[in-house]
Amino acid sequence: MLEMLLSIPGLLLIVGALLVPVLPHAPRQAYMLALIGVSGYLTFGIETGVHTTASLGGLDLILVRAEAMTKPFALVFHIAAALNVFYALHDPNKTTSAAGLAYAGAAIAALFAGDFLTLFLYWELTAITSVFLVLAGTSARTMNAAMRYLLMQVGSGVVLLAGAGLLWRDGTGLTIQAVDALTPAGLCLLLAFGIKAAFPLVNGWLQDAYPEASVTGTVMLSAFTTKLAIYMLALCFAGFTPLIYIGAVMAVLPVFFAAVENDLRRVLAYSLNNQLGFMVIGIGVGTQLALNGTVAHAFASTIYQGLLFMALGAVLHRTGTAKASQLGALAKSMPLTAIFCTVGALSIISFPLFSGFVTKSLTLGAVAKEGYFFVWLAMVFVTVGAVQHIFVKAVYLPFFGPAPKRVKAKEAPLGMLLAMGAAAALCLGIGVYPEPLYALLPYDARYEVWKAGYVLGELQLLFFAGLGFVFLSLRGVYPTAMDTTVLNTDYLFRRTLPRATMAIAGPVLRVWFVVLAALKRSVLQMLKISEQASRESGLVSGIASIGSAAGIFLAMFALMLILRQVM
Amino acid sequence: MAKSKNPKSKLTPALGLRLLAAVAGLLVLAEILVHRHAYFALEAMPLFFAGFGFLAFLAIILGSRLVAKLATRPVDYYDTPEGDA
Amino acid sequence: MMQHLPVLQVLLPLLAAPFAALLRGRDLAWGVAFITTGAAFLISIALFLEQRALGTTLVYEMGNWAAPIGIVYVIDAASALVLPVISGIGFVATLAARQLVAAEIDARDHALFYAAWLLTIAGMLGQVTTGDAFNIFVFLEISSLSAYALVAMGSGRDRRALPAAFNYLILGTVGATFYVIGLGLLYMLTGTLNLVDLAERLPQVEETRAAFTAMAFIALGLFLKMALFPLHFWLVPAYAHAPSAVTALMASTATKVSVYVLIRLIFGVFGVEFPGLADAVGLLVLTLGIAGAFVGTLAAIVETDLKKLFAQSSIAQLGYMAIGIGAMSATGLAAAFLHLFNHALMKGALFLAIGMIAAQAGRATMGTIQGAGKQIPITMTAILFGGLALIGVPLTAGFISKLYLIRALLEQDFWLLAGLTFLSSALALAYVWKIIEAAWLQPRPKGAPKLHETASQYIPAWIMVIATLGFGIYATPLVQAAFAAAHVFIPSVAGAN
Amino acid sequence: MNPFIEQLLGQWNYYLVIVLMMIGFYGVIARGNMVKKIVGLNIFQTSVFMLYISMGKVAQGTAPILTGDPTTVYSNPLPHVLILTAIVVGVSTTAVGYALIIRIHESFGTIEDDDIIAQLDDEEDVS
Repeated sequence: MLEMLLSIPGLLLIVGALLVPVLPHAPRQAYMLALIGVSGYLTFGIETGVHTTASLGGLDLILVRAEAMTKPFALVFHIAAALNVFYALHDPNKTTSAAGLAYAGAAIAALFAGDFLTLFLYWELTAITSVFLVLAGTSARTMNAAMRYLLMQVGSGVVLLAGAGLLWRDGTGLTIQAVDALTPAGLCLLLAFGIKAAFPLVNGWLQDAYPEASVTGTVMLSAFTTKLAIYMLALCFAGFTPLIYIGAVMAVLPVFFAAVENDLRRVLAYSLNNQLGFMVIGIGVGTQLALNGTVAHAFASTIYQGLLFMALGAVLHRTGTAKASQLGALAKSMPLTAIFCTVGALSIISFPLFSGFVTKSLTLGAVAKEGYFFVWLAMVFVTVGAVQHIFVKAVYLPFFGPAPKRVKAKEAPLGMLLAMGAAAALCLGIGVYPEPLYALLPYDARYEVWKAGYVLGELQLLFFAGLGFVFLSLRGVYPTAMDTTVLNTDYLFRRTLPRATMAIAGPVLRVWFVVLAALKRSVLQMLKISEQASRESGLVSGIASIGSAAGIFLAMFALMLILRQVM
Repeated sequence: MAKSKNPKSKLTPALGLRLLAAVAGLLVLAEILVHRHAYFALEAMPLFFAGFGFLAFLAIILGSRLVAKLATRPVDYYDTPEGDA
Repeated sequence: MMQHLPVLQVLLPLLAAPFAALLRGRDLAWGVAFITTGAAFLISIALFLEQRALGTTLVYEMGNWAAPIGIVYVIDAASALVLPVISGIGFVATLAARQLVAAEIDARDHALFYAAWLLTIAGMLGQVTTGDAFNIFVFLEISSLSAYALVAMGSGRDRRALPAAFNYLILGTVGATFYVIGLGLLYMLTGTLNLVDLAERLPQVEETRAAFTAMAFIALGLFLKMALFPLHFWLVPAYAHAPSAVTALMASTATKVSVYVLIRLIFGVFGVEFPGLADAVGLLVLTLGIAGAFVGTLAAIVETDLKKLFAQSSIAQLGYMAIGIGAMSATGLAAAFLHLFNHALMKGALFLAIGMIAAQAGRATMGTIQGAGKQIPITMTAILFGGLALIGVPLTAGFISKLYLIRALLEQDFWLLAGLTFLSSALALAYVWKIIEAAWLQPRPKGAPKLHETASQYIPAWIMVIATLGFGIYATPLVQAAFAAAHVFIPSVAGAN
Repeated sequence: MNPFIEQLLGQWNYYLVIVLMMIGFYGVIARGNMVKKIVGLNIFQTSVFMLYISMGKVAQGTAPILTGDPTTVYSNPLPHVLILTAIVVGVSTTAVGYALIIRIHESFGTIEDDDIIAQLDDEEDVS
């Protein structure tokens, strides 16, 4: 049993998580860190190829298989899990830490799954464990948001199962490999991964559920589900060109929504959405460079996106609100958080010397090399968008901008600072010296980032975008944040769908009730008749029926004789 | 690139603006000295990135205005019991 | 002494009856009845074991007269299976009768009651053991006449017992007389009345119309005695208004004996290949059987008086036995024997339990048992198990017989019939649920008298319940015995059971 | 003689049996009075006795009662014996029937089917 526990990556965390609620606070943190450490060491040692298989009712399952791109994902998942533990040091809530650990374990195990059935198991496990993180939220809307989140996640699992079933039926076997997207099975899988990768029209749950989770919950959520989906898309649909345009739409649209959204954690959720867009574009292009770009970007994004969520989580933790309209001048009371948040922002807008620069450029370069001009232009446009909704809106204004009213705040607790510090260091480290990350990438394709012309172009782009902001605010035209609900694609599931079903169901229900009433009347009628028949004088069990009984007797006799003649 | 508006700090608004202008000038000058390998014709245009950065920012704010008008609802929109799914 | 068992089986109760009639003292007559039925039960078990051990047919010649001339008592696999049922139920019913009779019949008539009681049991045992056709008629009349008297004894408490008994008498006699007419025709054709002899001589004359008419007369007479669907009108009032002990005894045995006699004659004497039997009679029996199943169950759903309710359900269950016979196959016959056996157990349990309630409360209706689940839980649970067995819930004997019945039908490709059988037994759920709901889910009405239960009251019912569950869980010996009985009439094709 | 008459003469006893049987049956079915039903039943049973006895008749055979003279020809004794038993059964059935009728008359005051049914219905309506 122990041998199996250690051989399957992630299982150690899942099973270990069961013990978490039992331990008191301090030893629990140490225990979790130890588990993550051991699991990291074990997973890092796994070479590519199939390791353990099992058979279940005639189906041969590949429990552990490492692909070229599994290692970076596994590594970043472990880093994220560790950062989450530090970040939640102050949080006494046992269920979130246990659920978070199990969630990380499930995601890691899913990375190593070799066939769709095992993947389905862990896929659902991530859904179920992550729901607890959303449920830990404190706002009134948490319960409904959690249920909608669960519906979408489990829905994606079911579609995945359908796809696996179709694959099995076609006889192509269940092992995870490149899938032709235009077959029914392929479409199912694309939709399943698409839901969790926040494709357009099905991304509503990301912006709906993440901001409703608890302070630590959102940080944990932001790391695993979406990146796991990107990993699966990269494995199965690399080079599927329509993905490029899906990615482009995923990248561009959230920029406008993020600009209007007031809750900064929801702004970050939109930003997460457009980062995923970048990765999907990379998968769509499908060249080795593009895939390298996607993996590197996923790696870096998990960290700097996590850092931003941590910083704003700290702000929410200290000030009780994450609304842009209520935040300002926090740098004085939360200096360190401000600095770390700025590092995160610089990374996300791919400012030179920061992690975003060295990773996003790979994808950008791949797209440019393949000659997709409009997609390239969109990606540059989105970078400017990031400047606006992250650098200006989520960092500059709340920390350095004017405070609408006196916001009382203290510096973030030590655990949070440690986590943010480590993440910031990583962002800076990767930005300055990306070689170790490049070594981890699946292919050898490289993109020379440190060319003077390219750096200059990047600096000009970012600086003049900043000037745009200065220009608008000097003219007093820059829009101030208003506290409104920004409609997103989850509107489809929360309003359009219910209204449509009621429109159809209404008349059907009315007809049904009419039929039911008629049915009941006829049954009562029949009962009354048979009630009458079963009285003493009635035929069924009455005494009077002797004359007729004898008559029937004779009739039966005649019948038998006739039957003899007829048959 | 923090443009600090903190009164206590030495940077007064006027000084700040002059600093920004100086950096902008530097970047424009660098454009001439440095050759940039461009994949697309438009990209090869001098100061393309600077102009695009500025205009893109304005376009985003304009776009956000449109979204604000069309796709925003009062804060408690989803809390009203119209059968919140 | 061992070889005299077949005749002792019948003689004992027959002689004990007049003896019981003379004993006027308290419970003396009951004592005689108890001992006699106990002895009869032991004898029947001994016979069963002996027959199973030997594997052949035990023949006992009365007065050492050889077969065609003398009357012989025949114990073969079939009668060996049915005898313990009749005597077993008789014994347990007698055990319960002490309480029931004391409550429902005044002391003066006790002796006579037990005399008639023993006579009806003797008559039934006689019908099963005898190997002579006319002798069957004599025992048939013995048991029927005493049954009419027993039913009429219910008039002490419910005057409707009298017209019910009268109608039962009229129809019973008509049925028996039809049987005699059929016998007469057979005797004219073959010159013999011994069942085995008849079976040998019949093939030469089976093409004649007289033979078929004889078969029609006999079959019809027995249909009526067995209360097959359109001819069942006498059964419900008779069982409903008879004393509770009588209902318990009759419901589990009387009609079953007629089913056995029908099988013995139709399959034993006429044989499956008899011209016109399979298609004319077989078809008729099947249709009447399934019709009876539905009519009985639907009527039971509507019924409020518990005795009437389960009498109606008896008609339905008899329908299933008829279907087993109508299937005209070894499995069908085995299913009929199984259901004959299991139904006796189920109905015994039900009517003994209901008898206890009726004895206390006068009439056992849905009203009397409303909310009784808490007052008399043990008795009500016995009724519950009986009901579940009626539906054919797995782990009860009912399930086993339904299973083989449906299997028999499927073998003959009667798909529709199998479906209908399943549906009608599912329908039975309605009236069982009706009782459960009334007993457990509804509160006890305010003024309702308090029901109480003592061990001596519910033990007989629980003996039957335990038997029902026992044979439901470990049914293999019973199934083998049933198939052995079936193969007496339809020899098993090699391999197929 | 045409075959029909010949057959009729040859088996007149069986026709008689059938006629008696139908008369008896009619009595049971059509008449509401219980006594008439019992009488009908008796007629019906007598027709059966006729059937058995007539089938056992041996030409010039006398009743199967030993006369001591070995040369006498007897009819077939078996049907006679059977019918002896059947007569006993018939008589006892009639006895029980009449006993019931007396008790019914005591408790219902009538022996007409319809009246009894009417009383029972009223009683049922009351309860």
